[in-house]
Amino acid sequence: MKSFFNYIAEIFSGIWTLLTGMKITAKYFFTPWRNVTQQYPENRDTLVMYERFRGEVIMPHNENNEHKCTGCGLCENACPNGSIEIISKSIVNEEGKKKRIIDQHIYHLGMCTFCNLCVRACPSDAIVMGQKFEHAHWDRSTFTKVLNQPGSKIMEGIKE
Amino acid sequence: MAFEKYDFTPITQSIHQGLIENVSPLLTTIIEWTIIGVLYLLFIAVFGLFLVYAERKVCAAFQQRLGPMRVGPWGIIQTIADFIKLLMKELITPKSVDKFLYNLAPFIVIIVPFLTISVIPFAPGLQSLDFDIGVFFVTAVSSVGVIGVLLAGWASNNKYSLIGGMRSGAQIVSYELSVGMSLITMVILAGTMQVSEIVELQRGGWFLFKGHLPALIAFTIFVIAGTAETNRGPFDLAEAESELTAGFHTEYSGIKFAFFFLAEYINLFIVSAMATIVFLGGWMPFHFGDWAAFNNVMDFIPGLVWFFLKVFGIIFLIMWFKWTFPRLRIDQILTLEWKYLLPINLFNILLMATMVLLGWHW
Amino acid sequence: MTNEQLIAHLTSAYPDANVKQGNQYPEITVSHDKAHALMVHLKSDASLAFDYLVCESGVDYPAFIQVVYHLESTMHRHFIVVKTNTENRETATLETVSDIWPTAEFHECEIYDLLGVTFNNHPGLRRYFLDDTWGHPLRKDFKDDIHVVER
Amino acid sequence: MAAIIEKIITTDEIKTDEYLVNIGPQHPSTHGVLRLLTKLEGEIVHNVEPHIGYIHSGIEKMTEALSYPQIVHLTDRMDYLSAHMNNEAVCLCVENALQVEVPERVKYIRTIFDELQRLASHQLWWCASGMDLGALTAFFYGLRDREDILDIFEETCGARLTLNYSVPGGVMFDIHPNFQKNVKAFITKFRKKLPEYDKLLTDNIIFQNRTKGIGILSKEDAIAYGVTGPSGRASGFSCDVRKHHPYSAYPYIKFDEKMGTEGDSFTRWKLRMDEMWESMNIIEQLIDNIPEGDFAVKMKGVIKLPEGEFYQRVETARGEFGVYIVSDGKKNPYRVKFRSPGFSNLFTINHIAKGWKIADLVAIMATFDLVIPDIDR
Repeated sequence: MKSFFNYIAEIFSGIWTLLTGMKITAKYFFTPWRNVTQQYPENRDTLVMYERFRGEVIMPHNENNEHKCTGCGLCENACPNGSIEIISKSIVNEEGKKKRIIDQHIYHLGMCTFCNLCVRACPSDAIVMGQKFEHAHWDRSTFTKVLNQPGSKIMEGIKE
Repeated sequence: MAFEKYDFTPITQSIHQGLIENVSPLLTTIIEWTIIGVLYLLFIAVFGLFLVYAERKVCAAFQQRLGPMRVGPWGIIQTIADFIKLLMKELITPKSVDKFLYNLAPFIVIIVPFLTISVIPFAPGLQSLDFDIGVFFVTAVSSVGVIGVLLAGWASNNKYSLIGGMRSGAQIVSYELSVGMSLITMVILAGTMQVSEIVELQRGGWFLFKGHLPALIAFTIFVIAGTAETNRGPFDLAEAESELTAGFHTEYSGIKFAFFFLAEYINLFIVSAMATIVFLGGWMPFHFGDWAAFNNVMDFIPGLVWFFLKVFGIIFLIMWFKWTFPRLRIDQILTLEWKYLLPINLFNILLMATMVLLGWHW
Repeated sequence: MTNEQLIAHLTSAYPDANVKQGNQYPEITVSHDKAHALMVHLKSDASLAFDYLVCESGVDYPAFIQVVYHLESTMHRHFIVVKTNTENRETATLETVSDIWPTAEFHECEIYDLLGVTFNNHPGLRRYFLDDTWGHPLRKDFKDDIHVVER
Repeated sequence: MAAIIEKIITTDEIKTDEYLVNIGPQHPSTHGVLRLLTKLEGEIVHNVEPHIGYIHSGIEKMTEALSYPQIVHLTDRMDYLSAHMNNEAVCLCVENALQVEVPERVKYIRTIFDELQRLASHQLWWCASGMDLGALTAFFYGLRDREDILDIFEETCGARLTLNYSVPGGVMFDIHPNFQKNVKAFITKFRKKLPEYDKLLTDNIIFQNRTKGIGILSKEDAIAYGVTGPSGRASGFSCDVRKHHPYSAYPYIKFDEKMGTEGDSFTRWKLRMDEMWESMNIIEQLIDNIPEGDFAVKMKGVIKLPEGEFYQRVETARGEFGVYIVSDGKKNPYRVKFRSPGFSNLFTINHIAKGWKIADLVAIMATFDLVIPDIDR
């Protein structure tokens, strides 16, 4: 007889646990304003990434088309994947001295793992992490970028 | 009564009269059959697509998502787009399948809802077959579907499919019993197996209320067993995604897959419709005792609306099960049937019989 | 036991093994033919009871391949490093310890795969990660012109 | 007729064959590219042979060509759900080798991140296991709550999954000004959400039947097979590195090592749920007391480890993670070995799953919380 009551009790406790579960899902069903889905391309205007977000490596230029990169190559050394290549050239400055400056700061976005080591390595804060994250593209060759803009110069007062 | 004005009998009768006066009786039958066939085909296609959409939206709401939103406003033509995609897909037949049975299986599966839907009374006068053994017909025909599932599992020459098919076989054979028995319980109360008459008998009150305790037990069991019979979660072992990838329809693609998919949803409709008819009074409006004003208002809502409201209520309940519970294991499914549902059901039949004999029902 | 006690105990118990205090843990270096017997003792000796093989790794040195066992006792909570060298690199062979610690079975498969050390009496030595067309990539002389690009 | 049946039964003429099923490499419940060569008889599992290596990335070989800060960022990619713990292990190993004492602030930050990462990992485990057992809604609830932690990570260190937050000598950035506020808000919120997890699954009768008494791993076997982490502790194997070999800020705080005794799937499940509560306790002890100071010590531009061997153990969300560095005094290590918890945990599956059904095999795998890149490395 005891086992019979156990049997009945088992059924009711079982149904009770099922109903508590259903209560949870029902709670969310009937409160649709709590939905967490973000309609991504539509909310693009209001979408703000966190300031530290690591989207890509960029080299900020000021209004005179000047950057801070000296072409020292520390970021190239720090990069674990070889996604940065520094091509430097030597010029003769006004004082008649030979000087090596940056020609092209090549950045392979396709190989980058966004580890931030290059930004840490940079002594003159020439490169920073950008917030852009929509990198998808039809053509792989567009992932190879030259970070210093054409015709840009190094800022005054950046130590070699 | 007021809702009698929504009776479809005059319309169908006038069509029949018009045809029989103008053409020969044979042609009349043929034309009527064609019309009915096309109507059912349309209904199944449209309602199936709608149910797929509803399922996606309902499950999204349970999961705090939005569901399909891209194709059309609120994604309403998403399923149509999916259906077109499935139609245009290549029908891949794997190399070493049993070709005949492999191709036959989806058709057997899709035939079942077409057969069973014929006895469903949607509204007064809107029913194509009115057997005196309607309830029996539904239980008999719905078990044909398992043959299709078994064939699909076996003919696919895939071990996952085979396991899925065998699970489905074991499961449906067991749960058939519960579905049948809970219907028998209600047949005892009704005293008839004719579907239209069962609905008509609930004019004074739904059987769920008339038969109180045993009817409630029977209803619960019917919903559980019906969920299991349609292979839906938490009883979706035959296609248990995390175990068998897709179970018996792993190897099917394109429209053949769509047949399995559609059949599942139409079966869902049929189970809900049967529950509505037998327990919730079919297209009968909801009446409350002596509240004449309330009852009159209820009567103004057409029977068709009542029917679909109730059906959607039960479909929602079954979806709610699916999106809340984890899946059972195969032996637990059989344990649930043979150790719990069946004994309770047998006891319930006895209870109901005693009640009807002593006139304890309302 | 503290590290000092452990070293003292091990030195007296295993005179032919080289016991010293490493950077963090006591280390025993033992020749490959005595390694298995030593490790059976390390587990069965009640005062040591090293029942948990934390890590088994192989290191490729120019003359031999060293297999390093990091052992811990779940009872006494002391930790020890056992090192043993294969005779040579070409036919690097060691006795399996999977009969002592079942987990070694899988670590040894990994070492066999990546460093090419064959373990005798191993229940199912097979390559876990790579197929037979590969060499043993963690060896220092491994050259793969197709998959590895030097920059 | 009866005689024929009798004959068939007695002479074993009805034979059911064992058959092989490849569960994986592409299978919903293997959580990655893992192949389980499973020998079945009907639904009963007779033998499971895990085949790995489909996403072997050769991290150990790659590290031999990289400097130590660069190695740290590679460890993100092994157990991506315990990225910060993996980072920390390498950093601690390097710091120990160089005898560098990191500031107290760093220790606190690292420990908070450890526990946040553990919470995030357990949330993902919870939802993925729920999905394995057929409760699809659980999947979305778990991911929904994990999103909050990932936002906290993103705000402070700019990445959500592959954090690379620890560097030898400290952490990469100081914590964001909003960090403490957000973490506290998250804890308050999650303390309300976690009981829902229990109501939805843990207390559910179907779920309990699916997991209770299934896949029992004894304490002796757990030690012998080196099963660590929540899976090992569920068997009664006290293996919490945070407790036995405390690192970072773990010596300063009070916390319980959650232990189980049964060693079945349900205990493993319950233990992880308990660990989530414990992680929240740990974070609450630390979050208000982060000392002021530097977030990193100044390290040399090129970090060279002294000659020798170094081993560091940390507790990740899956178990004991070990880094074994052999250095020859150069800026690149001579050899790095990662002792990953998933590797040892995975290979017990044959031992445990034998004799259970396929559905149980899935449940066992779910409660072992496997991350395949952790196994393949």
